[in-house]
Amino acid sequence: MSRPQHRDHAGAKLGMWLFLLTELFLFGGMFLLYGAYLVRYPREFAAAGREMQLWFGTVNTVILITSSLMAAMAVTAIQRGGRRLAVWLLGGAVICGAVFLINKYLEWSHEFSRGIYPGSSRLAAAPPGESVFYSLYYVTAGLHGLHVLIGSVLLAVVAVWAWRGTIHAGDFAWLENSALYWHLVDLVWIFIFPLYYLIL
Amino acid sequence: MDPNFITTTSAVDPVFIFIFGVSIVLLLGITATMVGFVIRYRRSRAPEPTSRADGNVWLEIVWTVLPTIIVLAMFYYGWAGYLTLRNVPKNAMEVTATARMWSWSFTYANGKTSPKLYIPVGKPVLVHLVSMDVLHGFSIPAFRIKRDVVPGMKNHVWFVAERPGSHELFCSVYCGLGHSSMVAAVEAVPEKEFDAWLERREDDGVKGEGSRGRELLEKNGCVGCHSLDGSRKAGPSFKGVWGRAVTVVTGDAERSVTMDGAYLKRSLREPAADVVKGYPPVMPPYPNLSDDEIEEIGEFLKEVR
Amino acid sequence: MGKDTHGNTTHIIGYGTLTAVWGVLLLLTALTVWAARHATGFGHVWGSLAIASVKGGLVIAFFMHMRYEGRLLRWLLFVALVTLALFIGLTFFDVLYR
Amino acid sequence: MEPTEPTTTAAGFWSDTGRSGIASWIFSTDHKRIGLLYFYSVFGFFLVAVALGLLLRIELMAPGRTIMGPQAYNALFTVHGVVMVFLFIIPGFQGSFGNLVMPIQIGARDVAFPRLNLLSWWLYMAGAAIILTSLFTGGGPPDTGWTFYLPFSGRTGTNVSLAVFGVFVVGFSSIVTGVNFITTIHRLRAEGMTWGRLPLFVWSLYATAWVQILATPILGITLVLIIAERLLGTGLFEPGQGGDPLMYQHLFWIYSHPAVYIMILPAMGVISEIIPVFARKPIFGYRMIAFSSIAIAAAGSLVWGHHMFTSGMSDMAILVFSFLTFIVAIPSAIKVFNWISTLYRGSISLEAPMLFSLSFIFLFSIGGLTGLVQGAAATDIHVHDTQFVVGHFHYVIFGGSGFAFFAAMHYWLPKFYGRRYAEKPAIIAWALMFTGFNILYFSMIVLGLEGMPRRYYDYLPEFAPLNLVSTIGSWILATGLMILLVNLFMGLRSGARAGSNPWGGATLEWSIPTPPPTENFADEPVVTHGPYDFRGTGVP
Ligand code: HEA
Ligand code: HEA
Ligand code: HEC
Ligand code: CUA
Ligand SMILES: [Cu+2]
Repeated sequence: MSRPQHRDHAGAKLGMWLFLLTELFLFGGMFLLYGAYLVRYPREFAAAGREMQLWFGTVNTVILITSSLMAAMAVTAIQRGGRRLAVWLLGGAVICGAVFLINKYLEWSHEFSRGIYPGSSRLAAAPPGESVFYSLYYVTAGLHGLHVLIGSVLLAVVAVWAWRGTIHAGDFAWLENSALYWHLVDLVWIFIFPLYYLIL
Repeated sequence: MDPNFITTTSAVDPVFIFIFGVSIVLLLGITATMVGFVIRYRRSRAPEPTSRADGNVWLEIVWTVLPTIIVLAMFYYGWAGYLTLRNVPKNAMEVTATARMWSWSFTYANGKTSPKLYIPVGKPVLVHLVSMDVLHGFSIPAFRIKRDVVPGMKNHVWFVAERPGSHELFCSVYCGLGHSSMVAAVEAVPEKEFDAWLERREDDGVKGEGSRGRELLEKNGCVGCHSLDGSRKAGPSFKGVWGRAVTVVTGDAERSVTMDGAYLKRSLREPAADVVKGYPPVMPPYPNLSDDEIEEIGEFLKEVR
Repeated sequence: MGKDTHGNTTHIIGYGTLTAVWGVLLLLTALTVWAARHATGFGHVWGSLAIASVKGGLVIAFFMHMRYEGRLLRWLLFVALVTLALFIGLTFFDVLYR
Repeated sequence: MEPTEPTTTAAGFWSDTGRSGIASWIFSTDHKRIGLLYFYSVFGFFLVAVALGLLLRIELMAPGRTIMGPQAYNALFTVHGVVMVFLFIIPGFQGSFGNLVMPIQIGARDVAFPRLNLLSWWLYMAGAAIILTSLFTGGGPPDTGWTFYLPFSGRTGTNVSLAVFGVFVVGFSSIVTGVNFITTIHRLRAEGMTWGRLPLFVWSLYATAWVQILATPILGITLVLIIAERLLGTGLFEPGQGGDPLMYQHLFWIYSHPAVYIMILPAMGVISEIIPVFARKPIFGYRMIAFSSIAIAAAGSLVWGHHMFTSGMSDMAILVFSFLTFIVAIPSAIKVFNWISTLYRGSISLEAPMLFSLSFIFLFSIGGLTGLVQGAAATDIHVHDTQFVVGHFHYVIFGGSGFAFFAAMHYWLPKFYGRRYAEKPAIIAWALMFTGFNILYFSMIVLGLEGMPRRYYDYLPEFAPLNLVSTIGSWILATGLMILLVNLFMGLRSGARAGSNPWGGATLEWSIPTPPPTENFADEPVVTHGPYDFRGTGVP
């Protein structure tokens, strides 16, 4: 292209929001299934929900909310010209993401050791609704975990760019959009948490 | 029979006539207008457009309101007709249709099973739909009825035959290899004949009639995939199968086995272990058949020559 | 509308506001856990969903800057949420009446 | 499949020498090059699937085995459906003509995210490659039907998981295009290009893009769940494990019904472009047509349940979905009436694009009216899963979207190649296709009414005569399509030059040189009149 591409910050943000909406619908499909099966198996869902490890869920909620805060502050920091601060904050958010995943790993290993996983003999013997509950949980949380992973990588890359100065107070669309993505990941978890861990 | 008796056919056909009638009028009207305009205003006759009109509020209102009225009428009749299909008459006779890959079997109140659906003329029939494996569809075009047969779900249809005759029952939902051969006959017979049939034990000429083995084959849908007359269906025919050497694929290796009691049992318990060469591994396992029952099947197979 | 949506996000949200929102989010988390522990019956499914919605609203409004965005983005979000609600709602015409 | 450069008219965007050879195409971010890439890939898959369709017809020519066994037949209609739907008609308009024309029509230099645009083509090709791989590896081509209904698709031994994954990737590409187009239409309109002056093709793409981004993710999760079901045994739709097969159908159709409007809306946009140009008269009811595109997209997202009338869904849901289905018919009717009014007192020239457009109206009306038969609860019970449905959707998909695609090829490709095709063979091809089409698919409608189910490899003797007629129709159609292709591509290579405005159109793409330069516009245009204001555009 011979002519300079003009930078369209608002356009980039519009595109990002549209994409976030598609992510919302991806999880929306899982929430739809959840609702339908909750109506059918209220008792089994409650029984299965009691087996979930509330402690892990709560800690992970706090971690994600905190990392979301850091991502939001990073945007403020870059707007105010505090590039170094932004890099630190982003680093913090990434670490939170990693801790979240480690927690998830520990939680899942524990569940597996108790024989709670799709197709396990324990679930095959349990009432059918419980197996549905855990299958929904594994697919939803697995998908969410994948998003945490992608989001962490994204934030890490953006942090490097901010460090190098490619991202600065004049052009921070990438940072802003990655933060938006990270908030979406948080947002989805905010709904997963009560639906799966608190349904007593 | 009650003359103003509502049958499923008489509930659905008027809706067809109404919708098709309106549609044909619309289609002809639209096409005629279009072709008329094209002829009248073709460029050789009308070198320049004689109007620059680009809209008219009243016309727009007309062709928003008009279709609305038309479609609401169609919706209403469609729904009313459908309600008839769902309101089962109280005195209906109950039959259970069991669908499996790829055969039908019908069970009557007295426990009799049959691969054909016999029904008495003039008496509403309520059919309960049961699937042993995947989705199937219970469809009898002659009576305008259709309902999916969903595993783990209670579905039903009802219909009534006005006169004697035989009709086809199709499996309407795609269910794999033998989908198109999952066709059964519906025989509407006078009530007396039907009652007699219901009490009789079957005898259609093949050896081993009335044996438990044959009943088991029919009840479990084996005959949907294995013929008794040597023709090839989804699986090898049972004709002359006993004692014959068959080439099977075990894992990746081919070997030869003789059809005997042990092999029959393995075929039923772990059909995927030895797969007859040239056939797809689609036979389901039958953990519910007891050893005794398998033996009876074996006894019957010996007879099928 | 046309090109009236040009221009960058000039609004900067202060650290104080963000931290306050964070605090409220943590409080709400505590509340929902507490409620789940102590409430009985299925009414609390709606309760915890309501709390989650408030939390989600806060994240969208402040962390995601929606409070300070133009009409267009708000409309997008609104349309999407309504559509999702309709998808779920219409499915329930089947689920609830079967 | 690499587009061949017209040797003598090497000009405009063809002569952009950033890179050379094939790299100048497959790494180009120019919307016109990406448009042509899409066009050739999409059309290539169309030809493959068409060949499969012909094989299907040959098998059905007579009862019993004709040329293949049941397994092959089942795989064939599955692959035919999957390729036609996911690789041809859904990405078709957006990817090819949307990319080629839309940015020019709104007076932009390119789309909002040119690199994402290229990514979307790559994703499309990757998904297509995965789908094709699935045919030749593992358990062989999937045999589930394009609807992948569980629990069957969870149990069959064929290569369903890989094919489904390919569709997932294609869906992602569709989302990327949708995001790109909405942003482009919001952000990059030239000065004076108000929403009220947007060409109707752009309006239809805008509505389509919304359907794409709001419905496709649901397909995404549905496909993920099929794979989970097969690989992890999640059992979410497996009755034995507490699942409900009907929930799968809900999820699938929440996407796949709106998807049929992804297929038809841009086609309607094309028709709305062509009819006023060839009648040389402003389109009648611009606002209503634009609005009805949005209305179809919105209401069309809420009617998916009409595919499930016999499934055992609750009667309440049938009431609601049947009602909503009829509501979507209204905006379609509005469009048809407005198109016809546009002809009134115009000056109509019957060239190939116009012939295809007028036959679109006829065929789409038949397709749509048979749709009404299926929307009514009572009648759908009889025709559901019969050849009637097959007839219906070929009328709307092929008679509608397909014919509009051919119209668009004749209408726009000369603009990008700088050369024209011969008119006579184009008209002969059209006549053959139109005749063959009706013979082929009208027979199916009748067969369906007589009760012949769909996806039937074998059928009863009483259905034989009409099946034979139908197969003969497919050969007539095929002959026409061959003539069309040969004529079009010979013309584009070496036909007469097309001026910058061969048809006398008033939208922006006709105001720039032929073929368009890489930058489209030397200076950003300022739009001062509507898209169908033909005063001032000379006679071609
Ligand atoms: C391009 C694709 C396309 C389009 C545009 C449509 C348009 C419509 N479709 Fe179709 N449909 C499919 C593709 C499409 N469909 C496919 C692929 C399937 C099968 C899927 C499968 O199972 O494999 C299907 C199946 C299908 C079914 C399920 C059938 C079954 O399985 O039992 C139904 C049921 O309601 C239906 C209805 C409609 C309706 C009401 C419209 C309406 O939008 C039509 C509106 C148009 C008109 C009404 C005609 C034009 C207007 C006039 C002529 C003016 C006069 C009109 C009035 C006064 C009303 N379609
Ligand atoms: C865009 C959509 C589209 C298009 C254009 C077509 C086009 C055709 N389809 Fe269709 N079809 C579907 C989408 C489409 N189809 C779908 C979604 C299904 C449902 C699948 C399912 O049930 O899961 C289906 C199912 C379907 C069936 C039903 C199978 C069954 O239920 O048993 C049949 C049967 O005849 C059929 C036939 C045809 C034919 C003959 C064509 C003709 O249009 C083809 C016309 C042929 C030509 C015009 C020939 C041109 C020839 C050449 C150019 C030569 C090329 C040669 C080489 C490449 C070597 N199709
Ligand atoms: C879904 C179709 C299907 C059903 C139902 C079915 N089978 Fe089969 N059967 C097959 C196929 C296909 C084969 C060949 C491949 C294989 O060996 O697995 C086969 C193989 C066999 C064999 C080995 C045949 C030989 O020639 O070596 C026996 C015995 C058998 N089936 C018995 C039965 C019995 C008894 C039943 C019912 C209780 C039954 N089958 C139900 C499809 C089916
Ligand atoms: Cu059983 Cu199709
Ligand atoms: Cu539909």
